[in-house]
Amino acid sequence: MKLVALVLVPLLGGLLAWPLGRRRTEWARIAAVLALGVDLALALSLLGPAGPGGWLATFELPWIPSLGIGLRLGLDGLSLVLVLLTLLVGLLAVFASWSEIRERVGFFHFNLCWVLAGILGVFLALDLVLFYFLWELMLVPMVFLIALWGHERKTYAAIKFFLYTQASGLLMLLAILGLGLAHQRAAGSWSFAYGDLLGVSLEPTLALWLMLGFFAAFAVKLPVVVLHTWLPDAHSQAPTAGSMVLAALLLKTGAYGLLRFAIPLFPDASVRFAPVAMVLGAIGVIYGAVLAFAQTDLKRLVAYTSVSHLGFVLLGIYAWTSFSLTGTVLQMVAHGLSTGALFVLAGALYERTHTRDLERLRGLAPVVPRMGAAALFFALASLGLPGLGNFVAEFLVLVGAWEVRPIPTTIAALGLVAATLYSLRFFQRAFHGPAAEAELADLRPRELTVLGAMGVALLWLGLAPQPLFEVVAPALDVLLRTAGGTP
Amino acid sequence: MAGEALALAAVLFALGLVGLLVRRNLIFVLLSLEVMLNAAGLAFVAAGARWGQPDGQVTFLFILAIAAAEVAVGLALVLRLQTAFRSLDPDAASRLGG
Amino acid sequence: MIALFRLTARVAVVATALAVSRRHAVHALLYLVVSLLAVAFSFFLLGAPFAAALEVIIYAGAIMVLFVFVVMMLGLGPGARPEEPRHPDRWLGPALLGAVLLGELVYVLTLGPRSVEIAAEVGPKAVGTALWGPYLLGVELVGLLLLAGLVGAYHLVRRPPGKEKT
Amino acid sequence: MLDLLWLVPVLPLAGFLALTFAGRRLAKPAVTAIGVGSVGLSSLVAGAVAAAFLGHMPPGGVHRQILWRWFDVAGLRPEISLHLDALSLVMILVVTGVGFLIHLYSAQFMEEDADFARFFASMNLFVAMMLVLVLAGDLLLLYLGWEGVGLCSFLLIGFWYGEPANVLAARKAFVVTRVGDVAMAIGLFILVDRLGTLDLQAVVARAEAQWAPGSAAVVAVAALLLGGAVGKSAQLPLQTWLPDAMAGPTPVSALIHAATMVTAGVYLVARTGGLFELAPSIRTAVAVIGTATLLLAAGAALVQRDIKRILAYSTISQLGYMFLGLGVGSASAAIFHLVTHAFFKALLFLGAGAVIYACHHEHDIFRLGGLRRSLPTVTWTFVAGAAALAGFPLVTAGFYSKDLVLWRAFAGGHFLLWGAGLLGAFVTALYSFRLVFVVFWGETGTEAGARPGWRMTVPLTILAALSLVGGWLGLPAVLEPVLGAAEEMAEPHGTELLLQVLAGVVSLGGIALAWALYGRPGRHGDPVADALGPVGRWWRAGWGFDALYDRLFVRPYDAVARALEKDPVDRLPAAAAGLARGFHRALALTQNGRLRWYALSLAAGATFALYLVLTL
Repeated sequence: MKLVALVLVPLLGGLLAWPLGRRRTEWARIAAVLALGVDLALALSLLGPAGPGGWLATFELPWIPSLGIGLRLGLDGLSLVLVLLTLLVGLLAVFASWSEIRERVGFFHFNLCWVLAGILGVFLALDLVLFYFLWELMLVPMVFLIALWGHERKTYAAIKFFLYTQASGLLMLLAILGLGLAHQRAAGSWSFAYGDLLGVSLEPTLALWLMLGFFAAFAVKLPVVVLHTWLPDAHSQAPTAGSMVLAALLLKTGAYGLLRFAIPLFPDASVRFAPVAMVLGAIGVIYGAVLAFAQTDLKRLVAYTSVSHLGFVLLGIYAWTSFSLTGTVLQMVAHGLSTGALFVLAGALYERTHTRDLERLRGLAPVVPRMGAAALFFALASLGLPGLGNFVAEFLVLVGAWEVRPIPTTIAALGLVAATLYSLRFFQRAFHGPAAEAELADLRPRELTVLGAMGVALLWLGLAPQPLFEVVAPALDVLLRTAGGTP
Repeated sequence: MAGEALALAAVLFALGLVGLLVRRNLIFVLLSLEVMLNAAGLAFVAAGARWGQPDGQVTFLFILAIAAAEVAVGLALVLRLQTAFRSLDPDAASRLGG
Repeated sequence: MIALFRLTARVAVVATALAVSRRHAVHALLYLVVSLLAVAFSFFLLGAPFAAALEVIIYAGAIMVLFVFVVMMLGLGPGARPEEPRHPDRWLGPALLGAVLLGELVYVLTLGPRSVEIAAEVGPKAVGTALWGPYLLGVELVGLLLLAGLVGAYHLVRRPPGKEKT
Repeated sequence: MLDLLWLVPVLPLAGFLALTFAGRRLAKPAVTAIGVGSVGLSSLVAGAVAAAFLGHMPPGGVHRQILWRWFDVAGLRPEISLHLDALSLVMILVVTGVGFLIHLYSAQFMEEDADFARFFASMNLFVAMMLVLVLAGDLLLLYLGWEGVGLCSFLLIGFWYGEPANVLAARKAFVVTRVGDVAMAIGLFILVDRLGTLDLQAVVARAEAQWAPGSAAVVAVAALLLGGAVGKSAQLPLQTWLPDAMAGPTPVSALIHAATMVTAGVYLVARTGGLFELAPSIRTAVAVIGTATLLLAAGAALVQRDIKRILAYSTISQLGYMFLGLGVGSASAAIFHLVTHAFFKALLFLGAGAVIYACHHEHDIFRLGGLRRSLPTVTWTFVAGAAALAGFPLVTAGFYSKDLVLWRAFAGGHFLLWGAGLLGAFVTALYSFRLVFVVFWGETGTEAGARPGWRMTVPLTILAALSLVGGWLGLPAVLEPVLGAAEEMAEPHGTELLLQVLAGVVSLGGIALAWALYGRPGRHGDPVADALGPVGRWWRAGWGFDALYDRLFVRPYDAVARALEKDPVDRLPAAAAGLARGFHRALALTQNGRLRWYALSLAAGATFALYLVLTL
């Protein structure tokens, strides 16, 4: 029952924030904060020893029994970590947009809450039809967030984002139906329950095609290189909260989908596909890093760093070893925090200077020293400085991937040099050089709190990530056992 | 016999079509349309005669009515066109640019 | 009497070809009337006297009159100058074709109907029965269509208020 | 007492935190107290730890302090642990001791700077990270310190970031060393994959048990670790960042780019000596790289005009000697040279800093001159440092340590390397006294302005004393239990003595030549550079490595990045959209409002349909 509440609370919070925002804008913000705060407490209360199969909690209610579709939810360590990340980043996103969003505040928070609810649902759903439903649920409010509160090319970005995700989502729907049909043929009854579909034996070619259907949807979200081009536009055009949610959370649904569905449902096909995926991951690391280096738009630069960082995630997922999966989960969390923080900074800079053009930002360190320090910190996190979460994550991913495939791993490791280049270029371009003459306000206490929370979390993940690993480990063990060892 | 009647219908139809495509004057376009409708009616009547059934003539009646209504509206449009564009060339009224 | 039909058909084709190719609208209409009459005659030969009668009355009569009215209202198109009505160039063709049709008609009337028909006659009674039987809905629809045509035509030619003169 | 070991790195770290979060609100004396005091306290604790360690040697000569477990995944359990043995003890004493002296010196040198607090915060963080590096009991923690010092180096090179050249130098230093770091990281992957641990002791033990000498895995690991060391210690082919790193304040150059950070590579190779012993080919490579670097850098130092660049190339060259020592299997000689080098090179940098401080930031040695009269303390301490660098026989520390390295090379049978090292020693003596004679003798150039106060002269004096007597410390004897004793000397004692005499003669010869060329009054210009002509210009440009790398890596990367800037992959969906738009245009053309055109297309369509019906 708690699981249902976990999804319902933000939905209700959003419904409440909308009308309240018409009366007083602060009320909408407070409603959103309260809903997410309550949800966070709820999620924390689910921490505990894992039950059979690694599940911490499950829920089941029939929905369309004749087709075997049910409201099936389940939470294991992996889901829990991502749920906590979602709520944390969601809360920080509300705070980060406190002064940025001034129009249609109620509707903004409605959309924000509903996106978060969709994401939470995706992390919890254990019925494929329900999963698809929630997958689409998180899409629409996100499109609104970009299209209504975005920057100069917001419509273009929103439509591109919508087309990419929608088209790939339909491929996944086809694959879900195909899988359901295969189950019906084999077992004689319809079912879309995750547990039932896990064991379906498929003809290899069919399995490969169905797997590719899932992969397409998740690859667009992740994003895998070649399918990534919606991301720089969406990220750079979205408002700060939108960019945070996109980078920190929405991309993670792709990784989660691969971990939870694409590989366990089609283990053999995934083994065949793994070399391709790992090479794609390595290419993504380098390609994203080179493009990030070339950008002049601050938010686009950060967006391309996401492509690069999630290349590690893809590499780690398809290496499918204990090391790489643990690293992948940590990378998801750490990337969410570091990139989210960079977007907060980019938003703060934009609010003050009204530009995101790196050619025009220069020598800001003496003007806004706190912002400079924060930018340096998160730029270092993004280049993988040891002591911060991203390093441990990338190290574990690369160690795990090395055991499986050394060559793509080596290429990905070179991405660390490229990451240094773009991180330093970003930091030095904006903050170093001859001192700017502008008078700008330094970070305000609210912004400092948001960034400070993210910074402390990154330090914790970098120096003592063990508690996180212990939450995730049972779930990853189950996944590893389900889909066999290293492919 | 019925075959020859159908051939006649086809020739009349083709003549009407050529007129429709070739003439620029809207009056002639409508006129050609009448010829084509008439040819179609002929085909129906011939078919009805071949089988000795009244259905062909019934359909001819319908065509007749349609032709009458069409001509009424069409000629009204011609009048409007003339007042608006001072021309009977339908291309003069092409504002739907591609 | 296949020969009779063929002759009628030739008259129809020639008249139609001339109708669509005349420069002058009134001439074209004259040829078209001939063409319609020829088709009406062929209906008669095909054993459909009711259709033939309607063809003459409605097509060659009513619709053509409508055309003529419109042509007159438009001021006779390109050749708008006053014309010599008795000039043989203008009426000779239609008259000749019409004479052929008249000859056929006289021939048929003197010979008697039985021997002329090519197909078995389907009389007005059978058509009427069919119309009010299975095609009743179609008749109603056609009625509505005609009403719509009437309203539409009226609406279209009505001068917009405020604009008194063209 | 040993349990207080954790305080050694934590104290500077606390200083860093205090200065970062409160530095802007503190008065300068408070900043000085925190910045210098934290390192001073740390050096006192290090001294106490050393006394306790040497007074009561723990079993096995190793003291371990586990602070907490970093993580535990699939059998890999790196710990945040401190590992104290003779090697790390020597290193922490050098880092905290020399570090403290340089901090004290900086208190005056940087006094006028607006960002006083930021400077000390970065310096403290550097000391903390360096201590983590040398105390780490686990290669992953070592890597943390390794990258941490790189970061501080970046921050301090770019300390005066108002100047674009400094910003670029900082970035270059970080990126070039990161190339080496990535190689090292890959080496760590192999270690985890094959040995399942990164614990320093376990790695060496398991490597010896599991890998045959010269097997592919151990060669790969050693080569990759060497890559990291080469980057950090500015050896060929990754040496290009160090001369540019002189953009930082001079105390930074003294601390980071002479005494401590750049020697981290030497430390790493010494620390993982067990692996290098299993990979003899790579160990030879270490010696060859070291020798090549020492010759190249000495040549470059000979023709520089910027006082700090001379010292930078000299540092590269001296690091080459340490690598030579490591490569011929005598880590203790290398570490000995590391320690004496830390003393005399820090001294030389601080002396150079004092000159620069006094002479209005004049870097060109040929515009200086005759400073002997106006800056006596600086002059004599500088001469002591230069003598140590040149290996002036018997009375300087540099003579003993360099001679030990050369002797071990000779004794190991590497005659060619020995000969090259001797040639390097000659050039070293020549360029170090060229510097001394040009700057302190001859006609007066730029007038000395500000006189260095006690906070600058005291560190200079202490370091000068250490540069002279440091050779009698007997460090190799302390280190040999950890680093392994050198093989039994095949040659009789007499040969060693003979070689020492030879080295002394070479050194004195270099100094004499320097006097002949630069010391006598009435000198004009730069005879050596003039004699070398275009070769000299080539050497001055660092043997053209910068230009080469610029062509090979920087520009191609830039070009690729610029070519990709608009993301060519984005053309793909744009092409799909373009296709749809083109299709739309084509269809829209048919929607032209021409009635007869519609009729024609209708007729054509009907005809086509009819044709299909009739033929199919």
